[in-house]
Amino acid sequence: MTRVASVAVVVACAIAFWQVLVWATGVPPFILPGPGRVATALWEARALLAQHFVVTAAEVLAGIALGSVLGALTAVQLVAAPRLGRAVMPLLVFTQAVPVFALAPLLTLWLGYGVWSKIAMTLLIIYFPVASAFLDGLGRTDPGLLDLARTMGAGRGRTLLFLRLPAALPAFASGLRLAAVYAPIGAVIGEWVGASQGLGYLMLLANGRAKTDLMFAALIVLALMTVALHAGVGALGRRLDAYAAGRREAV
Amino acid sequence: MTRVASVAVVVACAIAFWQVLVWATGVPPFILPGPGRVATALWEARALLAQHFVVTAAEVLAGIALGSVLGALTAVQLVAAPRLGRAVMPLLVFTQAVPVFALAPLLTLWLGYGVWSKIAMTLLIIYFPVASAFLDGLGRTDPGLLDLARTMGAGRGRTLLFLRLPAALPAFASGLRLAAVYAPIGAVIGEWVGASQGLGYLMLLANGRAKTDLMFAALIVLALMTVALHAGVGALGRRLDAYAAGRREAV
Amino acid sequence: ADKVTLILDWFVNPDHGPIIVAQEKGFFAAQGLEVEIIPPADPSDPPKLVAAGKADIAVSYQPQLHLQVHEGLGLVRVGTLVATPLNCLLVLADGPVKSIADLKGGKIGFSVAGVEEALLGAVLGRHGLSTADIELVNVNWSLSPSLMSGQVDAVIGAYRNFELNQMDIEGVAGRCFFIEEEGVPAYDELIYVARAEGLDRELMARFLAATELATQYIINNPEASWEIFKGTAAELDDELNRRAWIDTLPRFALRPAALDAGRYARFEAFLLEAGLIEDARPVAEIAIDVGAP
Amino acid sequence: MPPLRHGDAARGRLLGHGAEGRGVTPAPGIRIRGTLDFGDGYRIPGLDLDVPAGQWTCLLGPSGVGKSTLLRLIAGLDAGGALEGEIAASDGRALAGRIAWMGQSDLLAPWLDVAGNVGLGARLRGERADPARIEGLIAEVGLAGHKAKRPPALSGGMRQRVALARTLMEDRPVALLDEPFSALDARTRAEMQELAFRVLAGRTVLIVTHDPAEAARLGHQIHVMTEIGLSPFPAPAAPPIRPAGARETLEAQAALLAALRAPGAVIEGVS
Amino acid sequence: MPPLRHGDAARGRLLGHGAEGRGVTPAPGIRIRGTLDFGDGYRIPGLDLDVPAGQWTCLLGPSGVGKSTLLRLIAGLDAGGALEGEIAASDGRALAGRIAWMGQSDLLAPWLDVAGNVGLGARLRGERADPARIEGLIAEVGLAGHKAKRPPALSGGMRQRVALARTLMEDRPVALLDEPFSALDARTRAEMQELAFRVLAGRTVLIVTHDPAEAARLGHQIHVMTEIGLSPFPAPAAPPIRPAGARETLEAQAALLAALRAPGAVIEGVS
Ligand SMILES: Nc1ncnc2c1ncn2[C@@H]1O[C@H](COP(=O)(O)OP(=O)(O)OP(=O)(O)O)[C@@H](O)[C@H]1O
Ligand SMILES: Nc1ncnc2c1ncn2[C@@H]1O[C@H](COP(=O)(O)OP(=O)(O)OP(=O)(O)O)[C@@H](O)[C@H]1O
Ligand SMILES: [Mg+2]
Ligand SMILES: [Mg+2]
Repeated sequence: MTRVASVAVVVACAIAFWQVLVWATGVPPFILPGPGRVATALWEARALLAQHFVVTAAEVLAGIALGSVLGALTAVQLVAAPRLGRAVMPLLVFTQAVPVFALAPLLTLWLGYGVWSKIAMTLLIIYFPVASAFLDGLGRTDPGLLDLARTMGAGRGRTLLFLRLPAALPAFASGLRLAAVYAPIGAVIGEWVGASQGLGYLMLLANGRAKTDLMFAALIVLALMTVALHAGVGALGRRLDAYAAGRREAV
Repeated sequence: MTRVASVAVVVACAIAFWQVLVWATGVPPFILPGPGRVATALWEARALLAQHFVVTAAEVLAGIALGSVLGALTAVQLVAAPRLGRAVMPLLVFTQAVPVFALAPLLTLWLGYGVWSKIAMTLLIIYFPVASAFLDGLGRTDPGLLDLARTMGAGRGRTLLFLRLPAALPAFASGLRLAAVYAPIGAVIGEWVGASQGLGYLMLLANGRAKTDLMFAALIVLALMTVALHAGVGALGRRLDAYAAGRREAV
Repeated sequence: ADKVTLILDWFVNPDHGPIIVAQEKGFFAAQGLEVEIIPPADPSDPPKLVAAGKADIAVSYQPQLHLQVHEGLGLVRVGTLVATPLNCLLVLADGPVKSIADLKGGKIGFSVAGVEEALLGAVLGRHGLSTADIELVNVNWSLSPSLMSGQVDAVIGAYRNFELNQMDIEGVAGRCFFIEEEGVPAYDELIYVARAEGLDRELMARFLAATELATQYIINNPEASWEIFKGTAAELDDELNRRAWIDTLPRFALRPAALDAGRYARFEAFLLEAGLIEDARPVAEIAIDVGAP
Repeated sequence: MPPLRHGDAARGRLLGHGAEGRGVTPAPGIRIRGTLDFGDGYRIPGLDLDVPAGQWTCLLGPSGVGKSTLLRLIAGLDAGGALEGEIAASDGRALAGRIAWMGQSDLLAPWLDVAGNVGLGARLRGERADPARIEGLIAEVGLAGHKAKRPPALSGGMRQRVALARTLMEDRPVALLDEPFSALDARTRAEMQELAFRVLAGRTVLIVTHDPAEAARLGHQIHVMTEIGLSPFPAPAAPPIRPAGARETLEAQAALLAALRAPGAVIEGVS
Repeated sequence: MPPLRHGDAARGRLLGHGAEGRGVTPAPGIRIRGTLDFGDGYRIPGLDLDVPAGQWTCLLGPSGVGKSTLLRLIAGLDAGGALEGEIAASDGRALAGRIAWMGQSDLLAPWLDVAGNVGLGARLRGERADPARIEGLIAEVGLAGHKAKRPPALSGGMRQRVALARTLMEDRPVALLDEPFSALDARTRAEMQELAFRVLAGRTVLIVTHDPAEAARLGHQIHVMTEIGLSPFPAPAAPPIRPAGARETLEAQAALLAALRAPGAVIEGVS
């Protein structure tokens, strides 16, 4: 209740700040439209926005699911084979530094202009934060527990599965929280690479037609989706945190 | 020594894989040039690449410095005022969801076409991972230590400074590692917004003119910079980890 | 000297020949102008920045200008850089698309969003098709690669002076359907736009005079002007730019300041008919002749 | 050079911080009344404990009965159980801010060295800790040669002594000590008992221990806590701190041990 | 319903896992020779310890002297010091894989409940733990009513008992116990001693303790470790486990205590 209230206050402040910014700096509406104009666009284009939203949301969800699974698997793999891991890590970082537009032709060549190139882009973008955060967590297990596992004659794999992994769940949750924020951006970029629907496509189109208010309306829908995702993943993360700390009876 | 050797092996494998990929899929050179072509371009354009590299590197370093400081301050601020924090967090997520190209005109309007808009873009991109990871870490202090601090009559601020903060250094390091990977991408995107120098400018130019080999050469320079940054930040991170765990005498 | 900030539509390329030459040969300086040239990455930004007063002149496109004026950007065309359309509907020379009618059910890629739908609608309409018969795909960063690799059947928004050469260099021949031959009213591909409010006509006139001189110099000295152009930055000296330079030469407006009012009126009418604008504005709100008394 | 080890540390030095020496407010007594409810059906009703001002009260009892929980509640911390009733100081003022709490685990900050951990309280309150006093206490707990070590490089007993020194640094009228000497060998334990008794002279101390000898040596009062409540156990007549080998102490210790081993004997007085 | 608490747990039941009952290889003795070097100038030269096969050997000594370090080294773990010398099993085979180690802290996995922690070893080895045996051991350590609790909801002594049960689950010929009963009250401690002695019958046990009574009760051998080496202390003649109140035990306890309090007396035999 107070939480909802304080969020409401902050949102109201943000909107007020936006309005004041527009007034005070005199920034023209074709660069930054005021909240009123954007609200109007939101309302008038609601059907259009809804239609493109559904497409992007589907891409985002699929991308998050695949990306976090792949990221987690990568982290686990790197920890399971640490020498390989240390050698492969630079390569992984290397691939992360490749900007989208260099990949764009390759992605479309192999995956076409359908939904798969967007999912791939989302996946590519969230894969690294998830893998990196999880990897960090897997490396920070209580050394006492690892000592114990050693004396118990535990294999590397089982130690990973039964000790490192549960202990790293909060770090995994950290990675997921980042993933939730970046996944929508990934999908939008995927749509810029080539698309005929989705919020990213709509934004680009609106931008090209100088319909900045429609672009911002699409952007707000996108941002709200991100906030919702982040909140959802945050709730999951709190459960994982509680589980790893032994504060709950079940996940 | 073995570390260097294993990295060398992995790099060699990656290059071989790249070559095989090019041969096997018959992907045309204007989409993915083979390693040989790119190596040639790297060598022939070395002066050009070096010149643009310096520009981008400077932007990246400035962006990292500012972004991580701001990110850390934000996390600390959010923890220092947790009710405000919970309310502001969605807003922060919201801003992260705004794609660059919506901001680009605003950035150039306010910061011009100079180096500042690139630094701002880098900062914007790394700010959130740093803040988010650090925030997660600040929230995971040993509850026993916090209990102790309470009985000692510690103020919220000092508990934050002397207990939460040092305990969260490993999480901060996690954030920094991500920042190191994203900062170069941030600078490149900043250059796409409008620039006449830098690796991002060079890439886009090369891409637009179908000089795919030059584009990939620039990309490799960028990726190497990222790997070096990541390694440097990784070393710093290991010191922070050791410090927080009490494994070293000094940072 | 008066300072002038000029934003190009994109990175420096042969389309900007007169501007670069005017700068390098000192024609701007001779007009008492100190011109700062800024290349952006996103062609939709420059008009906005000029309208916002962040720059004085932008290189933009006539079709976009119409839309922008209707969206309230407060811009006018003050001069012309390239006086013919460069845009073409590009297909593979030895591909399955022999005529525009073959595009039925195919995919057409575009890059800069805006008027492509209208242009395509006109072109397709002449061949008994409509935009409902094709799928429009935004291929943003890879116009010719997406065509060469067979991802799309055609692309619109390709420049006849570039993409054709580019594909030729890659060993894949392309074929252009010139859109002004297919029912689209002829227009100025590249124009100079400035803020309508408080327009300094005299300054614009001096600017255009300098580019006019530069254009004539280019026509008169194609080789020497190429040397000047490629000398401004190492990354400009390549095969593609050399070829494009030759192909672009005849398309530069020889009289940059001259306004063909009918051309703007016709295009306005064309957009109105295509449903992209809701009313027709008088030409004076879109384009002016800065030298007119 | 070999660091100072157990035995060669400068121990004898009397620190100038007896109860009267510093501006500590007079120690209050603590009164606890009510039902301790652990929320899972386990309740200790009719809890009734008076911790007299300025004295040592020892609390013994089976593992898991709720001793630590009680201490945490008095310290104002969240605990495994809740007290339906009252915890009050005899002078009517709030207890908060007047308690030094030493938990059952050492709770050392791994990144701080021994000196840093001992001085933590002052630092957390923004006060300037007297470095001489920190040094003195570290020497008194026998860690003079280990001042710059961090917790992971200390043995279990050394860590416990750091936690003890940290607690003694807190100049508070009330001290709650939860098994403060459990990880120490007999000799060090005796020395630490003496140190604590000296430093905490005049303070109200509630100490949990499993060692009947400790209770017999230190307690003005001794209470045994069981699942059904608290029962007092008679402390030796001599005032603490009592000589470890004294006959009366040994007898009390033996009786207490017997009572603890056969719970029925203790609980008689309660139910 | 009120959970089972201390005292009402089903304790008496004898678990069918004496030394002979299961297929454990005969327990080897352990021989330790060499210099313990702590790297900061502190060294214990001439360390010489024989842990006889199938017997209980008790190790006492001042806090920080190196007892836990020695146990960790025998267990094959990284430790604060290194042994320049040898640690060998009397049967000539490697020790690795034949040791059950109970560390000084409880090392419970917070996300596993009591049963999960007790069965951790089998799980980590990919074996199927006998649930009846887990249940039985949990009941024997008095935690039958707390089986589903996670470590943060347990008291310190309960956590230690979980760690003990986990160690006893490991059917290993050698057990290294580092202060395994330090957090327990007298009665529970006696019961746990009896339980451990029963379950570990026939195994080679090296136990670190600070409690002379414990050493006097459990040890076939007693050794006191100091900064200059190890010295044996005579154990009572009666075989362990000895009655806690027996005269001989009490006398040995008192002598040991005296020796520990006045180190000179013990060290005589060494230097
Ligand atoms: N991880 C470590 N790194 C460096 N030094 C260590 C480490 N662990 C212990 N030490 C040092 O080794 C010495 C012996 O420690 P150890 O834990 O073996 O003592 P202990 O005899 O078990 O003492 P206690 O009875 O207090 O548990 C101590 O001086 C300690 O400072
Ligand atoms: N955080 C917690 N959440 C839930 N229950 C808890 C928590 N902490 C303790 N308990 C329960 O409260 C009871 C009392 O625990 P407490 O720690 O007070 O025991 P204790 O008397 O100090 O025992 P010990 O001598 O073993 O330290 C136990 O049954 C325990 O399971
Ligand atoms: Mg307790
Ligand atoms: Mg120890």
